[in-house]
Amino acid sequence: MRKWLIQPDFVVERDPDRCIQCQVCVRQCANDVHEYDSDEGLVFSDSTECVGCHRCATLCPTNAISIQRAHLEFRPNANWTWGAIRNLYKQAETGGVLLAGMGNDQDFPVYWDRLVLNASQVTNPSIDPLREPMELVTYLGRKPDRVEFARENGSLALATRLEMQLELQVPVMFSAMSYGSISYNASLALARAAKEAGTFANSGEGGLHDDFRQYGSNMIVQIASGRFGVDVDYLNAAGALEIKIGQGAKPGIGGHLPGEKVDAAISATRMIPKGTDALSPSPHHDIYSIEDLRQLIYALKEATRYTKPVSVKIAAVHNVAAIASGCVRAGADIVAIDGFRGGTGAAPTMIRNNVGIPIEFALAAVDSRLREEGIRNQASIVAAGGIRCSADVVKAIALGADAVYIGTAALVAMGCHLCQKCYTGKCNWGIATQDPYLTKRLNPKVATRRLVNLLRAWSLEIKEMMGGMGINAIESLRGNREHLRGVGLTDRELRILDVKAAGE
Amino acid sequence: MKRVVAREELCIGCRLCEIHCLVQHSKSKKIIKAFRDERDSIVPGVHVEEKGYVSFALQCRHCNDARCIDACMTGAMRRDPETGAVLCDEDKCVGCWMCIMVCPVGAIQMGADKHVASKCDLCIGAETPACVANCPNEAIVCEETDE
Amino acid sequence: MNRRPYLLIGNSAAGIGAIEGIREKDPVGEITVVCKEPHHTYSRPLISYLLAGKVDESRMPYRPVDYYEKNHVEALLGVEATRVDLGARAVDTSDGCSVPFEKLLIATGGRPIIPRDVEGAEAKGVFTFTTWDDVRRIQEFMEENDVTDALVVGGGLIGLKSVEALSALNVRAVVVELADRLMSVTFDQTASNLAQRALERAGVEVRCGTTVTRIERVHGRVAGALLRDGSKIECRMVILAIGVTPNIDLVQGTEIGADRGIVVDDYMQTSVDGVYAAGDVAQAVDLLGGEKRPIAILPNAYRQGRIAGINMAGGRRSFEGGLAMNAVDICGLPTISVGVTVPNGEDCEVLSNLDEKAPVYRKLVLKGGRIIGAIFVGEIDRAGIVTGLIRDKVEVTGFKDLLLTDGFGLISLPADYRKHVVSGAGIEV
Amino acid sequence: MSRKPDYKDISGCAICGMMSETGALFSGEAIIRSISAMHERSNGLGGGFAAYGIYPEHKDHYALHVMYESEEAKRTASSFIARRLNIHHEETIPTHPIEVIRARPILHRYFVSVKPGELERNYDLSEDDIVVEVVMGINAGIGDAFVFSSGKNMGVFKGVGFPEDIGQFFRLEEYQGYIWTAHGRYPTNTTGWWGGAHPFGLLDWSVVHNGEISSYGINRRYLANFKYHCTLQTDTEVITYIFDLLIRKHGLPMEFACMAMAPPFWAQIERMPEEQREIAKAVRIVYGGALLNGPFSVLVGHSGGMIGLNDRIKLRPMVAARKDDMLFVASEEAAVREICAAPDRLWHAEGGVPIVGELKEGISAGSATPAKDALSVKVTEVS
Repeated sequence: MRKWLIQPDFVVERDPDRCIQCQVCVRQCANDVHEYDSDEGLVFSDSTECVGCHRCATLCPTNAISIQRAHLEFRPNANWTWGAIRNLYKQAETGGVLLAGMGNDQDFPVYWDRLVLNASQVTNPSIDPLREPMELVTYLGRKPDRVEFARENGSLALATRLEMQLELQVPVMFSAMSYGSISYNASLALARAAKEAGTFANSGEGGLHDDFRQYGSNMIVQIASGRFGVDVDYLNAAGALEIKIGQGAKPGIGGHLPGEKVDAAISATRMIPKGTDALSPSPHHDIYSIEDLRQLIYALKEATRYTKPVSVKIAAVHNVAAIASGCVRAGADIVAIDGFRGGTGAAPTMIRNNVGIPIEFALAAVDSRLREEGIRNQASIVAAGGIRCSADVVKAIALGADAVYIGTAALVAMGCHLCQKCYTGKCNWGIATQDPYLTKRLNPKVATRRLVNLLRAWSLEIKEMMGGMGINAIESLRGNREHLRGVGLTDRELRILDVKAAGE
Repeated sequence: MKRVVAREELCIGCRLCEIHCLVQHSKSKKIIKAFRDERDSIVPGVHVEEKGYVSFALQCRHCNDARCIDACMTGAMRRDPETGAVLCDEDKCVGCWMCIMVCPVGAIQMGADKHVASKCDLCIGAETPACVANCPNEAIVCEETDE
Repeated sequence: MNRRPYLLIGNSAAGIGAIEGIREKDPVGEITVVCKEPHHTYSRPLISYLLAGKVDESRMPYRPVDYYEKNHVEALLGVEATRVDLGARAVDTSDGCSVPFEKLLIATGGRPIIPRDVEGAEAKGVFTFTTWDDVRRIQEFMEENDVTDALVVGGGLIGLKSVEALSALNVRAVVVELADRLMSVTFDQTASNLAQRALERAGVEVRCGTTVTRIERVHGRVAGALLRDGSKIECRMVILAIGVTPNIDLVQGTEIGADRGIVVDDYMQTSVDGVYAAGDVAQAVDLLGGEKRPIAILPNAYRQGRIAGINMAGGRRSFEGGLAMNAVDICGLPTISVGVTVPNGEDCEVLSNLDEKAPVYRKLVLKGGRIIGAIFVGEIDRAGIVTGLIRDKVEVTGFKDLLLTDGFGLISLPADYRKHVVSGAGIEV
Repeated sequence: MSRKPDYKDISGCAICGMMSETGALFSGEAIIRSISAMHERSNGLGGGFAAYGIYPEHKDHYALHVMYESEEAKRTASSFIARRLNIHHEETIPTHPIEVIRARPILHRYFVSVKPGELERNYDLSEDDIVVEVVMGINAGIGDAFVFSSGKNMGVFKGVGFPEDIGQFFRLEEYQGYIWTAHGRYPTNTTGWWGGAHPFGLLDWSVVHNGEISSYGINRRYLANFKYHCTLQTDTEVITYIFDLLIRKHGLPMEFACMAMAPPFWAQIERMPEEQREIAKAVRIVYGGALLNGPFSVLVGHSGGMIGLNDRIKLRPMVAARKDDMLFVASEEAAVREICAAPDRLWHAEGGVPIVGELKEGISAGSATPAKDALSVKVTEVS
């Protein structure tokens, strides 16, 4: 059936003076927007299927292509917006749930942008990170409240044995993105970059391809509700384990990797038959309560002989502080909180756009809550969901995060253009696809380099910002909300963030 | 010497290498002009082969044991002593096609005018061959070899 | 007199190949070249282009003019080697000298075959066509005698290239070929027909299945020719291009073993230690058949010379065997033929396609799942890949359907082989 | 107290301190001279001293120095104190009228001990803990009252003014102590408030400090995990609590407590021998919240000695000197030379390396006779 009420999202414009009919665009568009007419000797474009991914425009050697938002305007209506109307058309035609990729794209306030950072002036010196050491090393994991010493043969010896900690050279890790939701090359690049940069990549719930096990010491492997790819070797191959309870993009919702993406390699990695849908249930069916979670945490610790920190990842929902506290008390060494901007390969649009809370509030609430309860040392906090730049990282750490996860930012570093069509499997950038035509487009070496560059650049910026504050060790920034001020926030928001207003 | 290495697992079949090869060997070296004026008079030295999702850019391998040099009856095909590149002197070539006959990778073509052989010259003089510099996926890379 | 480390007899592709082979291994050892012809090394196949006026003399050199100097070669040009004295390990030369050697290469090439049963072949205006001097003689004769029509005897490579040159000079030319078709050794009937058509389009008359029996003379000059079929040809000049035979005079009566050519082993060494032979004079192993036979083609000559040179200088490189092949542009029609182009047994399989109009003709001869011969006419761009498959004796059964398709290329080959070929010189794909 | 600040206090400072490691007692005259040599480092908005060994007659009782803005506050606080503590003696802190010292609060001191019943009721708390709870209860809960000293046999004396004036005001030349520290303040953003002057004291900890701790926000929140409520918005308060937490509560040896506050860089830790590395790593990992970042030089006094510590990249000045049994630490060399013209050794403190003065083992305060020439001042022999 022709989708006759749905107009194109974009208009592809081709400058005839610049187009050399080289057909690069034709060859690069997986949506068949461009076509070469050999009779005419000309390339034509049909915008109907254009997703605005810019692949053609980016590769066009003469910059002949530009992509605009469709000009078709509805009568202005603050309530019945263009998007709302389109969704209705779509649903009227398909009768299905609206799907979307990536994170919440709605016009909610971005609280990072309403927080500003401090810098030293006169009364104390800023520190030049190019001349002085500037330390970003971060340890994630459960820490005792105190270090105890014993006297041995007249000298002091350490009596406290620290539990296993993850050592991060930069407090930025790659979020859970499964092999399956993203391509082999993308997964490989994330793992390699994590190793090269001294941080961690998260396997997501897709298991761990044999090729990636060599990067295991820089990987966090997920145990999600589908338990894909989980066996004892999987657990032991990793640096840390993460029980995925929820995801910011779709709290309360499971996952679904369609069977057509489950090729031989993915089937082997996920330990499911080739061609079958990989369905992750909404809840873990062995976790219906916090005490069930504790059992799983300790089952995992037993399985790995207490050598790996166990993280619990939860979506930022209304009661996140209490939930996080429960996780810590259940034995989580790390609590990862995924805010409502967190990305996904596919989520029901309504869920993605309407469920969950901003990470800024969730993070502030969790950190404060754990401190109030005197258990902040017992677990590290990882903030995720919408971290876009190094300043966001600094703000997150100042709010109380030990480290952050980046997903979308990492994908963008690899080339993602946020067209939000991950769920179609036709990612023109070779990231969220298993189509061999497309996966080749991501050179893992290039992607690795770009990711490492990103972390390097952010490290330099974080160091500059810290130096400006007169801080030379990241632990002095962590939870240091004195270095944050709010701009344009209500008293209540300030109170929840426990941040003073600018000028205070 | 410099070698151009093509990685088929990374070639995305965009053919930008061919396009930029043509531009590099055009008079103006300006892409729009080159395509307008010289598209039919230049045969790119690099050629993308495609079959299904496999593709790769192929150009002269500048073989150590270059059969085209053996076969060249005029001495037009020669190895540049400085770069080690196998070059075809178009002033000497008479278009006997011996080189085409013996090139095991099929990397030598008849020139656009069908009078002389045309092949990759590693963009002698340029810092990086155009195909390498313009491959968006680094599927064509330049490597230095000991030889 | 000092013993010369390397003495090379012959200054063409094989001799030059030897110089370059020696220099790969030994940058300094003195090399002496002796050659009957007085010219700087020149491209022999270019003589037809020179005659046609498509190239001038400045383009004749096969290697740059400072080549000998740069490679520390003493070139004794216009000096003929007259005798090899194996006892003294020296070569006597026409200027009365004797040049002692450590290692000797005989690359005396081929000699045009003069048919014995042609009456009047001694007439003025009858030429062979293998050397630069032949061109000069022909040009001189044509100028003096205002030649407007000519007969070319032999429809092989030399014959066709000479007739092409003549027609480029607006000489009305007739070519006669004893066999039933042109290029009978390397072409099949279809390819011959296409070649004939190209020649005829250029104004050349082709007469197959016959030959010349008598050359008519007036005052000792060519005045016409009588063919075996009784017809007469008006012509003022005759070029005999029946073929070449290895020029083995020098080794006759020596210990150096010769058959049709000088017999060499896999290292291009003759039966005598330290004495090598290469090029058209050599009788080396045939890649496909495995027997030893002379293959008078330039790529072979250069390669054999180079391998001989490497081995003379202490290296150890073997010759993988000669492969008969030729690339000829016949009046603008590019052609390539490789190996066995006409099935030589019942177990052969032929794949071909033909577009008469274009014309494009491709043909492969397969035996035992391997390609043993190929013809390309009209479109030749990826022919070398097939040559490679023949040379490497690659089993092609699995992809033979692709061999003659338009998109044929390396990509059509099995990944392993493709990568092997591309990485042949230590390159990773 | 109405002027307890609710924003971060920032000030530049002069600090100095001196101790006899043999426990010899000497008067406050020397420390006043020493701090006044650095007059230019203060701006008259705060000065103070801590002295150890000054209350031998009450040495088993906590000496609470309290300032009041009103008589009502004094009444409220006194009864608050009396609820959990026995008051053995109380009096107005003797002062000497000085013209430049104005708007002084009511200054009062109590010598107290914990009521036995309190200890029984709070079996998980020590005497010290209960005293701290009382102090925090007053400071956080009673507006116009502020406890500024709470140790045994020691006292903090401070106020708004130049330190030499404050010293005179409190008649310090009349006290005999074996450790003296002093502070001259240069606040940049608060008008003087007596409680905001330094040293800051808790139990027998006294801290004088020069610098600005850029990690303040997290240090403070870290301390909140352990029920320390910072009311003063000063770095000194935070440093005091950290010392109290690490040493008194967690029992860390002094060197590791100092390591927690000014730890070696990771790169340095990597180069340490294994055992030491493990310790340093554990200390850094566990005590990240106690790391003091930013410029500081700090002098901490306690009954057992005196510690000077610089931030790990040494962004503030600190010199130390020894002469016989005397240890001197000061922001500037002049302050040392003023009172000890020819020290045996004088050196600049290294970043992160503590300068430790310890009362010699087996020696209790005042039991020894100080070397006569250790100080170029008059040393009063113990009577």
